[in-house]
Amino acid sequence: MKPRHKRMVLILAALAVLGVAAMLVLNAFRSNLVFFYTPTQIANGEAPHNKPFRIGGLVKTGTLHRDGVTAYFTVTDTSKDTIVKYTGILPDLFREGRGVVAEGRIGDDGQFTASEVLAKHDENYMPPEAKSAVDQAQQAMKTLKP
Amino acid sequence: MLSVTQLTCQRGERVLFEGLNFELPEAQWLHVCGANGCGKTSLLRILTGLAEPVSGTISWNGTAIGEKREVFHEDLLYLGHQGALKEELTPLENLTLSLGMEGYTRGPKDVAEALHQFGLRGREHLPVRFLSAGQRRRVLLTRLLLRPARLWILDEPFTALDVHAVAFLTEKISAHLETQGTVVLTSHQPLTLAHGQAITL
Amino acid sequence: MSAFFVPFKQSVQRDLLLAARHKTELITALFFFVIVVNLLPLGVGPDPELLRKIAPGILWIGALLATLLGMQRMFAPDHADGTLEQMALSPQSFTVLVAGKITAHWLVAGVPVVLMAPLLGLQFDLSARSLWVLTLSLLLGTPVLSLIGSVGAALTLGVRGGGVLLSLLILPLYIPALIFGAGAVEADLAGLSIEGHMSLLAALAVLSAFFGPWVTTFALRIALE
Amino acid sequence: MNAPLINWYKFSSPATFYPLAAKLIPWFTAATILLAAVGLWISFFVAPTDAQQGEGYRIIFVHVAASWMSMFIYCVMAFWSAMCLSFNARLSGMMASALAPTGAMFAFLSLLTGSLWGKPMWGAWWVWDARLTSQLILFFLYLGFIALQSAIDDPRRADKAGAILSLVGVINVPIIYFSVQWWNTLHQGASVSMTKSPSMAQTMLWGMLIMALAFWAYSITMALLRVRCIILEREMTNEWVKKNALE
Repeated sequence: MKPRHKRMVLILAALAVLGVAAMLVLNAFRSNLVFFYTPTQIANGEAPHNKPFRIGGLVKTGTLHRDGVTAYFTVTDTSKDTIVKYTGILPDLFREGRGVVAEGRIGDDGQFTASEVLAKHDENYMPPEAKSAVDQAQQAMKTLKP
Repeated sequence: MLSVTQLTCQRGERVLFEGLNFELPEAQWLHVCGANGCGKTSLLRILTGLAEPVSGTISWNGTAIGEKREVFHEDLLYLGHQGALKEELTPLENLTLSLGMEGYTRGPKDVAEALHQFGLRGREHLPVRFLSAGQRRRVLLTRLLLRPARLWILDEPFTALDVHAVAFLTEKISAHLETQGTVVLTSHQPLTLAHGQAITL
Repeated sequence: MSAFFVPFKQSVQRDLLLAARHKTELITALFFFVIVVNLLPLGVGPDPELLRKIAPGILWIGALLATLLGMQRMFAPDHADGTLEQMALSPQSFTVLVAGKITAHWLVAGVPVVLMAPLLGLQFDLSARSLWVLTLSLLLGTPVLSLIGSVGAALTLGVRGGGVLLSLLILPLYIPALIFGAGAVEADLAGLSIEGHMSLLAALAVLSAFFGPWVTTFALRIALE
Repeated sequence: MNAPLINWYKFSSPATFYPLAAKLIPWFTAATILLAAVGLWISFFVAPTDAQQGEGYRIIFVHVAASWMSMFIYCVMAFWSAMCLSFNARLSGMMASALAPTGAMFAFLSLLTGSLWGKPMWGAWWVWDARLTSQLILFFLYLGFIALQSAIDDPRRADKAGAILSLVGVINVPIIYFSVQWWNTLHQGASVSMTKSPSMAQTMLWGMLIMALAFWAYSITMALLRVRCIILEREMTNEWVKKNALE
């Protein structure tokens, strides 16, 4: 084989290898490789059974209530809900309507008992006045819609 | 033909040699002389392409050695300071394996025959760790008989050899020169060979 | 094609013959694997549920350390006695010869670990299915360990403190293989699909199989200068 | 004959680069001080309180800038490494090794400020999500690079070996950057990206960008200072060092 041909073969092989690798990576992204599971995934039975896992979503507004040091709240991804029970101190940023990631397991009673609750905040940073303006605008949009 | 132009070699901060030029035509040999630590081994390693010179070019039959490495290596046989022998293997296994890695297949009979020529009869099946320094050297030099190559680059080939072995090796080198081969070697011994040139670093 | 297979076979055979003359080295890696995996339950207590939970991680870390054990010797003896120089000067492709050496390392250090893993998995009360997943993940993952390790072994060749340095260079690069390998077994234990983890592990294997020997050869040429 | 605008080859020699670096250092030092002063002033006094996180978010001005620089410096290091391997240029290797300690420092700073930020906001010092783990690997890669270079005595071999390592490790940088998009992590997404308008208030954005510029100027200053030391160390025996540099 001439050196020029050899180089061509090598370059083609490298491209083929990269192609196969890219295909495998894309295939991996289609299946579940996640830090946390959403309530919809849990409802579909995609979350692990009898093993701790993380659940993520928004804290549904109006669902947080406390029973002594135990807090109950509903995590939602707007289509499905999961009720979470947690005993301990909630982080500062934990609010209704905000993101949350909780680690725990589903007990025999079908309830998710968390051992750790982490607040997930989004990438938006704005002063309180701007925030209330945005919220008001969103409210206005909602009321305007029939 | 091996030609070298404007070769400069640097080891760490020290310049060993600068602007070295020579041409070595077929059927000729080159004796690289010089005191200890003057860069003889460095020069040989640069000639094989193992080490990179700071500047300068080396070409074999008109082609730079880095350009068609495999073609150059086909013609090259380099024997260095180190034995490249495995202590736990016998001379026969060592040679068969190293030849195999270079793409040459030699039957055990051929290998044993070559070892006998170098005075190692009866040692073919003894692990190398039981051999003396001179015997190990002979095992290494046996490769000269087994592996066809047009350019021999030999670093101190006569070290640890007895009088008979030195005579035999000298004979083999002149036979190689007669068949249009080329030899570059370093040695502290004066050599009685025709058609040679010498450079001192 | 024979330009590839003949020197490759020669190189593998040579290293296997040498390994066969050093039986202790063969056994050391395997013994180390068994000991490390058995030490951890002694450290964390005999709770079967906890052990089942940490089994994938322990078995994978054990395999990883066991293959790392002989990694420095992949090129060091050949470098010390000049064999590596002769390989670099061979008319055959140096890269192919190096690929052969890496394969031999995997056959000597990786394969016994893969074969031993299901047996040790039994100690951790893993199900038959999980044992299969464990073996499969190690079968895909151990070549990656040998291939990435070879780059580190070549870079640290002849460097003082090479062994410790090798682990410092290589262990961070091992993390993806560890995450996806142990992750596959964990996913299976949790009753989930292993496809995602296995795909990523396979992607790592394919990439390192192609580029590993090439980068290693490059590093070896620098070490030989 | 057309003279090129700048003779790049001239500056790729250590002997000419050494005095050039000396001329550049005061400028970049001044830029660092000025930008850092303005950036810190904006971060602490001008930028408004965040609606979600209150005052605690202010660590973003250090955290994001440090994280950006840690990834960016690695890419620059990989670039010089590629130059070192393909053109065998001595100065490229020196640049790569001059950048590594600053990069490692920023990677560490990013991890440190991140965990200081994570505890009050998320409720955890550390989580093993993709973004955090890959940033930790980046820190280890920097350490590995520095350790490898310091263990090899021959500077030419050290440069080349380090170059290979940094080129192997550069695969990690896109993984860090895109991890928040590829996996659903605890770490929030990027506030500033090429494709969409930044999702933060104007003054906050300015504070962050100016801090990033300050860190950038700092990295250049440090790299130049360090590369001058490396040049002196390696070219000790050369005539020009004896004549000009050691006066």
